[in-house]
Amino acid sequence: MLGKGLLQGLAVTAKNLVGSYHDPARYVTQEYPEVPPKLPEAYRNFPFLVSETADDPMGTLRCVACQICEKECPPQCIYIEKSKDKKPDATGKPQIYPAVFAIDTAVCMSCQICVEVCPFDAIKMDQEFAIAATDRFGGLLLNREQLAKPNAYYHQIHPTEAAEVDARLAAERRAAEEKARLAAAAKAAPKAAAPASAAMSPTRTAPAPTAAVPPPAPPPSSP
Amino acid sequence: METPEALRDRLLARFPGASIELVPNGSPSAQVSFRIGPAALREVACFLRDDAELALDQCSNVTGLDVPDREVVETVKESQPGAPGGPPVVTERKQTRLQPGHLEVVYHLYSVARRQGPVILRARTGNRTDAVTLPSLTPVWRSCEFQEREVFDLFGVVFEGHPDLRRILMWDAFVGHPMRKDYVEPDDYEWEPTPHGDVLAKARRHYPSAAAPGAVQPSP
Amino acid sequence: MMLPDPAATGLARVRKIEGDALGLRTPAFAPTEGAGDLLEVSLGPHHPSTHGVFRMDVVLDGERIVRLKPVFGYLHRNHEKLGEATSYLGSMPYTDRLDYLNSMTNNWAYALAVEKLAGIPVTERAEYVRVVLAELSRLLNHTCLAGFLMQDCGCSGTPLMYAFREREKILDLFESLSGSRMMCNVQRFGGCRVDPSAEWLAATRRLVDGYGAFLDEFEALLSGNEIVMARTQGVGRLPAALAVNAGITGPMLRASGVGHDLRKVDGYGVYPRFNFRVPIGRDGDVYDRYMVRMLEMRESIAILDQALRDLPGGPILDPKAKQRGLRPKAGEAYGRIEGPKGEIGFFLVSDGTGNPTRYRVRAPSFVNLTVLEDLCLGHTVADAVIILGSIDIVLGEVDR
Amino acid sequence: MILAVAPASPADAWLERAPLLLRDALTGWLPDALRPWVSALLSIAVILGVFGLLFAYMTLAERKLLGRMQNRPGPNRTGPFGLLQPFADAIKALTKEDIVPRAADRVLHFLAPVVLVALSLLGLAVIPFGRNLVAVELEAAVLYFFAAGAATELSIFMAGWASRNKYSLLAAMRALAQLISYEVPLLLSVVPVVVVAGSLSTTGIVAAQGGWAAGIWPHWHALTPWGFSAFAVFMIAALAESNRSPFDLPEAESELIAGHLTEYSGFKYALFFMAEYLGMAALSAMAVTLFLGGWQAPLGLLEFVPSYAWFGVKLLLLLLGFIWIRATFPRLRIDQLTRLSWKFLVPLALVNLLNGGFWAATADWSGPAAAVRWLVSALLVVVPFVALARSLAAGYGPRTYRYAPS
Amino acid sequence: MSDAPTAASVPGPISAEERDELRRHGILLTSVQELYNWGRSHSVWPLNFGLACCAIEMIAASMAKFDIARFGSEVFRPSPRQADLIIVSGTVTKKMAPHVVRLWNQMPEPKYCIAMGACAISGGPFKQGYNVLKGIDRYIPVDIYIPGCPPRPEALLHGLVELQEKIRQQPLRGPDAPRHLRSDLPCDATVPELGATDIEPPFSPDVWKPPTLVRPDKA
Repeated sequence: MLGKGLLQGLAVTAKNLVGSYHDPARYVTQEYPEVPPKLPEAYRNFPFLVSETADDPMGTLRCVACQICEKECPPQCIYIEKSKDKKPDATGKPQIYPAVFAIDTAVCMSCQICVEVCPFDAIKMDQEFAIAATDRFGGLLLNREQLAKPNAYYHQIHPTEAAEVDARLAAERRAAEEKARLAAAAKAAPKAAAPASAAMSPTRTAPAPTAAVPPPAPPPSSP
Repeated sequence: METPEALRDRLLARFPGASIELVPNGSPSAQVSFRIGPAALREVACFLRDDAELALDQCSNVTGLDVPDREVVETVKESQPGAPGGPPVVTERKQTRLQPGHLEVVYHLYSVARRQGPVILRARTGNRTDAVTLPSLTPVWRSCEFQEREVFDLFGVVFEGHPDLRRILMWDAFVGHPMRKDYVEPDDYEWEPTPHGDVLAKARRHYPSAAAPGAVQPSP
Repeated sequence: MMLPDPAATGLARVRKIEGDALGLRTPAFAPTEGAGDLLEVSLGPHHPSTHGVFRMDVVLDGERIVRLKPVFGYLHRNHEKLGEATSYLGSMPYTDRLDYLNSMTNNWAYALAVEKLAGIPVTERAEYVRVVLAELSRLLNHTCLAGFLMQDCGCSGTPLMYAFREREKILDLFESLSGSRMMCNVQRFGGCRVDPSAEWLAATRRLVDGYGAFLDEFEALLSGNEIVMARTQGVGRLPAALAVNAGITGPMLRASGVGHDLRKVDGYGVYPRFNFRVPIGRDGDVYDRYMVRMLEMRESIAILDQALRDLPGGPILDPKAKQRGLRPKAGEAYGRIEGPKGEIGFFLVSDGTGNPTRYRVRAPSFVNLTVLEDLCLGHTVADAVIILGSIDIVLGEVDR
Repeated sequence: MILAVAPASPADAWLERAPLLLRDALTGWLPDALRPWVSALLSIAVILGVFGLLFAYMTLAERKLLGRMQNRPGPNRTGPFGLLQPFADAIKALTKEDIVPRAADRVLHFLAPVVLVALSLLGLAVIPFGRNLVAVELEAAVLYFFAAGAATELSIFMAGWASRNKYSLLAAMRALAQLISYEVPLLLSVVPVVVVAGSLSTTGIVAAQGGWAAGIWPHWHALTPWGFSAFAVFMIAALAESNRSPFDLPEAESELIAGHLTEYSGFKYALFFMAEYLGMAALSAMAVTLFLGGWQAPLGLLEFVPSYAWFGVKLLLLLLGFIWIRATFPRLRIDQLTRLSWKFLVPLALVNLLNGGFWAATADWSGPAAAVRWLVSALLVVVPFVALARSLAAGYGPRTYRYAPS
Repeated sequence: MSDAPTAASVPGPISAEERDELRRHGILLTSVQELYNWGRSHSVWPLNFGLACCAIEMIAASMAKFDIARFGSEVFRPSPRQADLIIVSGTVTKKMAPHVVRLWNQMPEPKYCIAMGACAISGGPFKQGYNVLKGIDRYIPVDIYIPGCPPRPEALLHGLVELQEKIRQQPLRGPDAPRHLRSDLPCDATVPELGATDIEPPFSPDVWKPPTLVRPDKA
């Protein structure tokens, strides 16, 4: 009968009108500025650079300026200049570091390929999205200082992934130390007097936190 | 469906004068294609569509390909009569030859009725400048209409018999065919914070004073 | 409340396109006898119902369309040229931005083409995950399409709101899996980048279980609505023969009564293992195109049910499969899948280097627009808007 | 409540007489010659104020209710609960740059919204908002109302024509078609009311609907078979006359950008917006007057509530109906719109004329004859409705779908 | 817009004393300013205008989950004449650029522009393309840039809140006055034309002032 479909439709909207007052499934609004969105752990927006500590971010960047991400970045929004000198990294090995590391967030397409290709776990995806700016060049081009965020922040936003990364890095470091110890032992073997290589190298106190115990969450560094 | 070789033989038998050759495909996909001379292209296409066994009633995809001119270095052996009675003197000489490029159009045909395919047709233009005309297959398959227009727009292949051959993606006043390999983009570079590669080269052209414009901060 | 057949309205067929082998092109209509001046109107590129920056140059006799020329290219962002300048892996995130509602299926089609080109096998688990993601994407696409179509019919946002309410649920799943709502960038050559967790699968199961109820409500709101039926039935009829010849694929082809679905025809991935049906329409009008999509969603739910049930364990990505610095042997491959909008294909030509020398996207909505003029002639502006809506275009894919 | 003890006649209640008392208090000190003038001005001011506010909050209510039907809250941050949203919009609209296209007809372009608002307001003069609350007492009030209302579509045509925009022009043509099509059923649906009530005056028609059958069933016209049919036709035509969804063809956003409004900005656009709501309110007020008993209470027991409150409640309910319909339905096409009018509403209204005549002629049937009277009247509604609906819906309907053989 | 207005065309900036004087005499000025800014900041009606991927997120922002209506901005007007805000949401191609600028010119003052997403800001991932405009700010003055590809709907809401804040902070007189109250600024943006290979002019010098290059080590 003419009108049945119309009445059915009216019933649906009426049901939703009434439901919006008592049924959460029919009132789905999240009032954004007051209620922050529940971002899933995997959420990614723009990359940031992982530094080991919050105190000295520039000194403890994991990035060694290998420029793989710069080359692989599909929209070419990363710019890196290698340093002329070397600085000791987390394991004490002297490494080149990025003298300039800039990401143009006005170009970045958040594809995460830089993260995938980075062999040093030095670049990860941030979750900060409320970064509207009134100035394109001043506000959206992020330099090394703005990009660096401590490992603890990484643990805060991607706990599972960060734990895996730390475990892997720790294992790699242990393996490297083991290898170095064996090499040293092999070298030291002829000199029988050498003491047990217990005091390996006092400089190599890995600052990386263990996987099991995430560090206390510091306030996220402001972008 | 019959093998490509069988199909080629059948086509050759049906169109004796036509140039039809099988183009091998080196990749694991093993999708071989047929290169058809432009003269017979339309007839072959009609045959493929109307043949009861093949019934290739749908042309799914039309693509242009640009094979640019290439400089080929080849070694030429020249023998000159040497000393009388002796062996001829053979001199080897390297010469570069310009191998003219061409444009190619690739058609992927499928049969909806018989659920088979693809049969891939290719047609080649004479060169990349003046002899760029190919017969249009739009009268055979309507699906070619926009795709051939696109090939015309971006590659510059002129399709004869196309009902409405105009630019489709670029604007009408546009000059040039952007998908060709030698297309030079308009130089609209102004300022780029993270230049490298080609962009860096452009940046250097624009800002000769800055020897290597790196990731710079705008001046306050 | 149906428009009479255009032939009966005094609009005579006047022109036959030369060289039209099958005579399938609908000829232009002449204006009615004694009609006044014709009105040329350019619908778009900024128009609420062109689904982006699409333009239709129409010539009107009163409100009746006498001629219609689609104008493309307002979103031509050089996808193919960029693809030829980018590595195989680097093009993956670009494919997200083709049909930006369905990054999942775009990813899959591209991955499939590269896998064909380089001969990379896909892990079993990844095949199932691909099916799950693609069918979720199909649900998302068809739901949004129905909402947009009803918006074009003149609804004040309600169906679109309901559609987007459900879309958000699917996007939450996508986001918690891939990290992004729309640009998922999930597929890799030989598998997927991410492995769904048990919680994710459980959440998906909950969504799938509840989706039928949403469809019921949505259909109660619209499918039986007399105004919807009057507006859409008999409008934009597409005969099957023309549809096949014009390269129409996807739900639009099926609405014309051709049961052609690449999931059945090509049987790519693990689709042959699932039990599902292919709904087909009879008239090929806007209502059929709408209803075929509604029915397809129910089949998608069935596929999701089975895929989630049978999802095997094992690696999601073959660690040996090369991603970065992939250099396939010289050759070419065309890979296609049944995207929500139709056959989405990638044609790749490799010359043995790290970039494809030709990177071509066969975009379903671009080819489906071929018949736009044929469908619209003799109808009114209001019909043209919903006909365009029922074709389901996304400009990112049309213009690339 | 003070009025819990009902006075002898509800008309004497203090609250009921409050508006009149207020008027007398304000004008009592004036010389007799001035008094009617000032009180007329007062009524104009009150109507402008009340309906201005009603317009402001109708827009807000529409946005909020639409929001609720769409699972969201709607405007809620401008002032408490978003209550100041209409005023923010008003400030914005009034201070916005006014653009007149170079090609436009400047005079008509300016006149169209002004005329539209003025005409929408004119109709309100003859609506009895309560007992003894009518700005102008006219013998032929109904005629006057529809004469003023008919001119609104003309100003839409003016707007569309003057803009020199193709979309506006199409909208203007649609507006004309709509005007001609829907004036007819609108007027035809009123005729039986006039016949039954025996009056062209709005107060007379309201008075005719007073009282209750068996003390509970009000004598409202909408509660009789012929009246219900006329009411339905009237409301559908009113939807079309006020260009509301699903008949918002002149302003069809998805087809004609904004139709006749495409070239209007700033306060002129706001005037159109206002006119749409005022027109809607005027037509609803007329519907309340003609079919829903005007200011009459639905039950004798409820007579202690002042009459203007009842009028307000009924008016608001009808307006809510407009919003509800807008939230649900898609838009018709122009040929379907005219067909709905000529092939469905007009025949229905014509049959209803007969029905109304029958009802008027059988006013004195009582007892079992009354049941026959109701039955005949109901049949005179149902039979044509079924027949016309069937012919209107011929050719479309739900379909069954097949699946491809695999 | 840091360049000072010329003294001839507009009254110069109000000095502190003058402002005090004005405050003393006319609370009206500040209250009118506040009322005006309050009104227009709470009634920002966007143009119903989408370009690409970001447009879907813009639509999503107006849908139930995010509900831009809460800010009074759900009234997406299809006609530029009634819109206050253009959200450039997506890639602006060269073919489209003239239309976008014309839409901007068709909007009545006061009007605002949000560049939503990487493409609108700079061309984004597609900026190396031959048909892609490298940022809409070459022709239109942009008020708020929202980076992201695409930005989440919340990011758009954040941008809208920032815009409202910016509007509220605008003094009605002086060098920081909004564009529409300053007679020294051009009232129409330059509409580019489609040329043989590129759009001309490639940018509008009134609006687009690229930064000068300063090497970090020499700065």
